[in-house]
Amino acid sequence: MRTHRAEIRERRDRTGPYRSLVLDAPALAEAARPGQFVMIRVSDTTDPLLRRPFSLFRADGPAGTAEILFRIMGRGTSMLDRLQPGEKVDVVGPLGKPFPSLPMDEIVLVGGGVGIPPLFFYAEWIRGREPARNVHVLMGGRTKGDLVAREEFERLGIEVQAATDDGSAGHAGVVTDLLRPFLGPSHAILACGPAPMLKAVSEMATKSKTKCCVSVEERMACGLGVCMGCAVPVRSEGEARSYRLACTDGPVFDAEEVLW
Amino acid sequence: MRTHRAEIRERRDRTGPYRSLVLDAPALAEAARPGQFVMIRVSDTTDPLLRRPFSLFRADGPAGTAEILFRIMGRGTSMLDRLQPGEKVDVVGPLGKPFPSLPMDEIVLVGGGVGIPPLFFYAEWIRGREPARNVHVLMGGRTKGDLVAREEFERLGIEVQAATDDGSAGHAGVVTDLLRPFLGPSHAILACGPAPMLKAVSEMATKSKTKCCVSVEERMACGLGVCMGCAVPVRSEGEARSYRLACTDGPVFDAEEVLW
Amino acid sequence: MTPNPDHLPGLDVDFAGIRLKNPVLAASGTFGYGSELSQEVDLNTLGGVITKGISLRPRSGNPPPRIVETPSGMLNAIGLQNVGLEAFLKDKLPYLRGFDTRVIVNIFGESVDEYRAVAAGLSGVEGVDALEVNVSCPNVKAGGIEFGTDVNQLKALISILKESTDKPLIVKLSPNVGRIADFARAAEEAGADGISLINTVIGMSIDPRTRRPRLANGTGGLSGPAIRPIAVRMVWETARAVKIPVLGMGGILTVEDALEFILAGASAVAVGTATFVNPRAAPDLVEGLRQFIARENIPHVSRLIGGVITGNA
Amino acid sequence: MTPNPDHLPGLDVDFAGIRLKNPVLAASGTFGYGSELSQEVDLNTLGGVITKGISLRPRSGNPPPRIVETPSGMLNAIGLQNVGLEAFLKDKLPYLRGFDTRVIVNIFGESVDEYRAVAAGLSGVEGVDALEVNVSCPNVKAGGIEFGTDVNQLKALISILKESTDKPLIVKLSPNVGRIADFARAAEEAGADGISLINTVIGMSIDPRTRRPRLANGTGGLSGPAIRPIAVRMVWETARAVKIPVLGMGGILTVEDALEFILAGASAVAVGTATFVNPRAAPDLVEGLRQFIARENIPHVSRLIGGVITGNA
Ligand SMILES: Cc1cc2nc3c(=O)[nH]c(=O)nc-3n(C[C@H](O)[C@H](O)[C@H](O)COP(=O)(O)OP(=O)(O)OC[C@H]3O[C@@H](n4cnc5c(N)ncnc54)[C@H](O)[C@@H]3O)c2cc1C
Ligand SMILES: Cc1cc2nc3c(=O)[nH]c(=O)nc-3n(C[C@H](O)[C@H](O)[C@H](O)COP(=O)(O)OP(=O)(O)OC[C@H]3O[C@@H](n4cnc5c(N)ncnc54)[C@H](O)[C@@H]3O)c2cc1C
Ligand SMILES: Cc1cc2nc3c(=O)[nH]c(=O)nc-3n(C[C@H](O)[C@H](O)[C@H](O)COP(=O)(O)O)c2cc1C
Ligand SMILES: Cc1cc2nc3c(=O)[nH]c(=O)nc-3n(C[C@H](O)[C@H](O)[C@H](O)COP(=O)(O)O)c2cc1C
Ligand code: FES
Ligand code: FES
Repeated sequence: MRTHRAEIRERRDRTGPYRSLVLDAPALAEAARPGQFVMIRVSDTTDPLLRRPFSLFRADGPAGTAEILFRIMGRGTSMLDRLQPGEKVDVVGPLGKPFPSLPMDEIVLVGGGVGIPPLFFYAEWIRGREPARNVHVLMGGRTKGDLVAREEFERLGIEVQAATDDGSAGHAGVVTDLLRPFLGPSHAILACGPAPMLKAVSEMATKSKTKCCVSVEERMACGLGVCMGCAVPVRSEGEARSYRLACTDGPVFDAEEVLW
Repeated sequence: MRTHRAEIRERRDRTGPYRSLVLDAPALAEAARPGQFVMIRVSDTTDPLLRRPFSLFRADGPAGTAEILFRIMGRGTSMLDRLQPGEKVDVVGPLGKPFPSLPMDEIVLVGGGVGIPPLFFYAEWIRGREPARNVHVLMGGRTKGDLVAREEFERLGIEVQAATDDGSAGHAGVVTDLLRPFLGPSHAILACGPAPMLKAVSEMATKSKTKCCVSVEERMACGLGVCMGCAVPVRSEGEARSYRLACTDGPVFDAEEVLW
Repeated sequence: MTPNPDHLPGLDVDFAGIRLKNPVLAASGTFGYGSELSQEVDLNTLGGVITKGISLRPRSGNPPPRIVETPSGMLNAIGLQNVGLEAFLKDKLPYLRGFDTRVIVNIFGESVDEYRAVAAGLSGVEGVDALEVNVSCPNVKAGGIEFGTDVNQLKALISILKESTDKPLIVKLSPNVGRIADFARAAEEAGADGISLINTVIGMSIDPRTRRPRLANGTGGLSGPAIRPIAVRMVWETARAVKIPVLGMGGILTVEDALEFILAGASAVAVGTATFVNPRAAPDLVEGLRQFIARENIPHVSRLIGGVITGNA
Repeated sequence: MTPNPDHLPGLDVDFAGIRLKNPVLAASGTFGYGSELSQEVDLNTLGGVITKGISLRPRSGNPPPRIVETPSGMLNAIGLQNVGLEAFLKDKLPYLRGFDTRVIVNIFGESVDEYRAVAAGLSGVEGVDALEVNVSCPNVKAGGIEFGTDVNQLKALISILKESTDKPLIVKLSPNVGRIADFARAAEEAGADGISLINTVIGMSIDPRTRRPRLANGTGGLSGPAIRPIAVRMVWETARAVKIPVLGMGGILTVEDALEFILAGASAVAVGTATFVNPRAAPDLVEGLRQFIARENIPHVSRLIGGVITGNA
C-alpha cells in the first residue's frame, strides 16, 4: 500500500524560496529508495485538483520519517508551505524507479535547485552502505540561494563544487563548466535538474563514454502509470516517435535513452 | 466602498457548532446597521467559488470592529472556522436593508440559531439609543446549544425566554408557543430564523394585527443585487408571480409581503 | 475608484463598429443594470457595460433556488427576470448614459417577433451603443428549440434583426452546440457585427438527500472558472472562422485568464461570475491589463489579439 | 484492500447484458490496463474495469506536455497512446482475467475498418465481457469529423460493429454535441446495448507568457469535477430518451457525486480523474455506496436509478 496519511513532524525554511518538510510515514520511509518520488495532495478542495510530485530528499526507516525539500513555485507549493507541524497530508509513494546500482568507483552527482533532493538521498544512501565510493557533488543555480542542502552534503563529508550564474557563490557560470574532470569510464554521473542542464550533461557524458543517469521532471497527473500523461520522448528503432512514462519507467532514465 | 480586507482580531468557540469572529474593518463597523449582512470570501481558490453571507452580529464604530456569529454548516463555514487571529479575510458590506425604525414600545425579537445575530445587533443598537423601549427575546432551537448569545442579551439587561425542541433548556416546544403574550398593536416583532418558524410567526402576527418584520435567508451569489439569484416570492396584484431580491430589497421584509 | 478614468493608452479597441476605451466589459446578467455597483465600480473605467437581458415585457423569472455552487463554478436558472423594455428605457438607461462608457443592451425573446420588437424599440435610442442578442432562448413557437442551437433559425433571426435596428448587432452564441464555428459563420453571413461567447453551459445538480435538482428549474447554466477551458477553445475556433470580432468570456477572473481569451482571438473580453466573487473584478482587470502591457513593453493590446502560437517552434 | 471482496448485497446491477457485482467501474484511460494499481486496489472489489482505449496497432500518442490542470479539472491530450490489440490480448488481458470483475475493453479507430477489426479481434475472446466504443475519434477518411458528432456516421459505425462482435456494445458518447439524446437514440437504434457518457469536453488553455497552448496538441479533453454538472445533465437527458442502460461519469469524486448520476438515470457509474487524486477512489466509492444504502435503509441500489424528482412536490 502506497497511500499514507502523514503527519508533518517538522518544517524548515531554507535559503530563498526553499522549504523542507519531515513527514511521519513509516511504511514510506521503509520502502523508499533514492530517485523515487511521492505525490502529495496539497488541498482537500478541488482547486488545485491534482497532487504534486516531489522527490524524496531523505528517508529514515528506523525513525519512520521521510523528508521532501521543495521550492515555492506556484499555488500548490504555496499551499504546502502553509502547513504546520501536527497537520496531516495525503501522500502516495514511494513511486517510480530508483537510481540503479552502478559499479563505478567515482559517483558524480550533478544538479541544481529542485534537482538536489534525489541526489542528496542517493549520497546519504551510498555513504551509509558503500562508504568506499567517492562521491562528488557539482551543484548549480542561478544564485547562491539555489545551492540547497549544501551543508547536509558537507556533513556527510562530501565536498560540494558550486557554480552560480551570477557568481554569488563558487564558479561564475554553469555547472557543466565543472564537469570535465569527472568524465570517463570509472565515473558514473547521476544528474537531476532543469532540462537544458540535463541535456548538456548527457551530451558530455555520451561523448566521453561516461555512464550517466538522469532524473527527469515531466508534468504528472497520477504518478502511477495510469494516465499516460508524463510522456518522455525516447530513442527507438523504426517507429516515428516513442515515449516512456516518467512516473513508472522513470523518473530515472539512462541518459542515452532520452530524446532531448 | 464596501470592500474590505479585514484582519481577524478574535475568534471564539461558542456552544456546539457556533463560532464568532471579530473583524478589524473600521468603514464597515461605522456604516453597519442591524439587519444588514456581509459577504465573506472563505478561500482564495476557486473551490468553493462564491462568497458566503453572514448577518452582522455586532458593530463597534469607535473600535472599528464588526463581528459575525456563525454555525459550521458545510465547507465554507468549516474553512472560516480554520482562520486564526491575525489572518485576513475579504469582506463585502454592509449589504442589504436594515431593520426599519418602528414606533412601538414593545420590541419582540424572535429567532433561533443562525437567526440570532441580526436580532442581537438590533437589541444592542436600540439599548444604546432608545433605552426606554422594552425589548423581549424569544429564542428557539433544537437543543440548548442552539441558544447562542444568550448571555450577551442578558448582559444588556434583556431577559431571554427560551424554547428547545428537546426540552434541554426553557420551554419544551417551539418558540412560537411563547409568542402569544407578545401580540398586539403596541408590539413590533422582528424575526429571523428558519423559514417554517418565520412563516408561523408571520401568520400569528398577521392574525393579531401585530407589526412584523422578518429577515429571510436565501441562497446568494453576489449579495449586491446584480445576479438576481436570491429571489423571494412576494405578494403582488395582478401578475402571476413576483419576486424581490433578498440581498437588496431585503433581507428584512415586512412579514405581510412575503409569500411563504 | 480609479482617480483617472481617462482612456488608457494602448488599451482602446474597435469592436463591432464601436470604439471601446479598453477591452473589458461587464457581462450580461452579472452586473445588473449598471447602477447596483456604483459604490465599487466607476463605470467610466470600463470599456463597456452589457445589461441584464431585456425582453419586450417584464419577466418575473424562475422560483428559487435559482443558483447553486459547483466545483469552480455555479449554475444559475434566473429565468431571465428583467424589468422589460419600457422600464429599461425609462428607469435604467438614463443612469448608464451618465458615464463615459459603452452601453450594450442584451436582448432576447421567445419568438422572432419579440426579438424584433425589442431590437426595434432600441433602434435609434441615444446612449445605446450596440445590442447583444442572446440566442440561447427557446423559440416557443418552434417547439422550444433554442434559436442558438439551430443554424437556420439563427440565420433567419439575425437577418430580421439586422433590418430592425440601426445598432451594431453582437450575436451571443450558445456553447451547447456541436460545432460553434458553424453558428458563428451563420451569424456573420446574416449580418452580425460581432460574436460574443460563451454563454453558460447547460448543467444540472441533484441533492441526494432530497432527490431533487438543487435548482427549482431542474437544469441551469454553468458559469465561472470551471468552463474557462471550454470557452477559450470556442473563442479560438470561432475567431479563426469569422472576420467579425469576437467578445470572449467564460470564467475570467484574472489578467492571465483574460490574456488567454485575447491570445485565442478575442478582441475584447467580458467579466461575468467573477464580479460576484470580487465586485471590482472588471476595473481590476482593466488596471491589470494596463500594467501587463506596460511591464511587457507591448505598445498596444491589439497586438495580442489572436496571437497564440499553435505551430511548432 | 477490502478483506471481503464478495458480492455486496444490494449493489449488484444488470448493465448492457452483463451483471456487475456493484455499479462502480474504473473509467477508460484513467486506470491503465488494470495492473498498475494492484497495490492500492483489489480489482475483485470493483464492478468492472474499463481499459485504456485500444486500437488495431500500437499508438505512441502525442508529444508532451499532455496534461494541464484547470480549475477543478484537467485537460489531457494523451493522443490515445496504447499497446495495440495484439499486445493487449497477449500481455494485458491475462492479468485482468485473474480477478472476479468485469472487463470492458474500450476500443477506437480512425476508420470504420479499424473499429471493425478491433471489435472482431475481441469477439469471442474469453475474459472480455463487453466493448466500450469510444466514438470521439476523428474519422480520418471523412475529413476528420468525429464519428460521435455526426448522427449518421455514428449509426453506421455501430450497426457494423454490432455485426462484427458477439460482445455487448456500450457506446461512449462525446459531450461535444448539441443534443446528446439524438446521439443516444441513434446508437440505440443501431443496436447498442448500453450508453456510456460523458467523455471529455474539448478545451484549451494558453500560457500568456509563452503565448502557446499549454498542451503540445493545442486542445485537449476536459475532465474532473468541473464538468460534473454538464455530465449529470447529459445523463439525465439521455436516460429519459433511451431504454438501454446508461453508464454515467464525469467528475465523480464522492458517494454524493455518484448518487447524482444514479438519480439522474445512470445504472452504473465510472470513476475517472478521481483516481489520480485518490488511487483508491473506485473501491472507496463501492464502500461508500454500501454504507449509504445501509444507512438509508435502501434495499437495493437499483431503487435509486432515475429516481430524481423533477416535478413540484
Ligand atoms: C518526479 C518529479 C520530482 C520532483 N521533485 C521535486 C522536488 O523534490 N522539489 C521541488 O521543489 N519540486 C520538485 N518537482 C517539481 C514540482 O512538482 C513542481 O514544482 C510543483 O508541482 C509545482 O506546483 P505548484 O502548484 O506550486 O506550481 P504550478 O502553479 O502548478 O506551476 C508553477 C510552475 O511550476 C511548473 N510545474 C508545475 N508542475 C510541474 C511538474 N510536475 N514538473 C515540473 N514542473 C512543474 C510549471 O510549469 C510552472 O512554471 C518534481 C517534479 C517531478 C515530476
Ligand atoms: C442574509 C443571510 C444572512 C445569514 N446570516 C448568517 C449568520 O449570521 N450566521 C450563520 O451561521 N449563517 C448565516 N447565514 C447562512 C450562511 O450563509 C450559510 O450557513 C453558509 O453560507 C453555509 O456555507 P457552507 O459552505 O458552510 O455550507 P454549504 O456546504 O454551502 O451548505 C451547507 C448547508 O447550508 C445551506 N446553505 C448554503 N448556503 C446558504 C445560504 N446562502 N443561505 C441559507 N442556507 C444556505 C445549504 O442548503 C446546506 O444545507 C445567512 C445567510 C443569508 C442569506
Ligand atoms: C446569474 C447569471 C445571469 C446571466 N444572465 C444572462 C443574461 O441575461 N443574458 C445573457 O446573454 N447572458 C447571461 N449570463 C451569461 C453571462 O453573461 C456569461 O456569458 C457567462 O456567465 C459566462 O461568463 P462567466 O463565466 O464569466 O460568468 C448570465 C450569467 C449568470 C451567472
Ligand atoms: C488522462 C485521460 C485519458 C483518457 N483516455 C480515454 C480513452 O482512452 N478512451 C475513452 O473512451 N475515454 C478516455 N478518457 C475519458 C474518461 O474515461 C472519462 O470519460 C472522462 O475523463 C470523464 O470522467 P472523469 O471526469 O471522472 O475523469 C480519458 C480521460 C483522461 C482524464
Ligand atoms: S503521471 Fe500518470 S502515467 Fe505518469
Ligand atoms: S444575491 Fe445576487 S442579486 Fe441577490
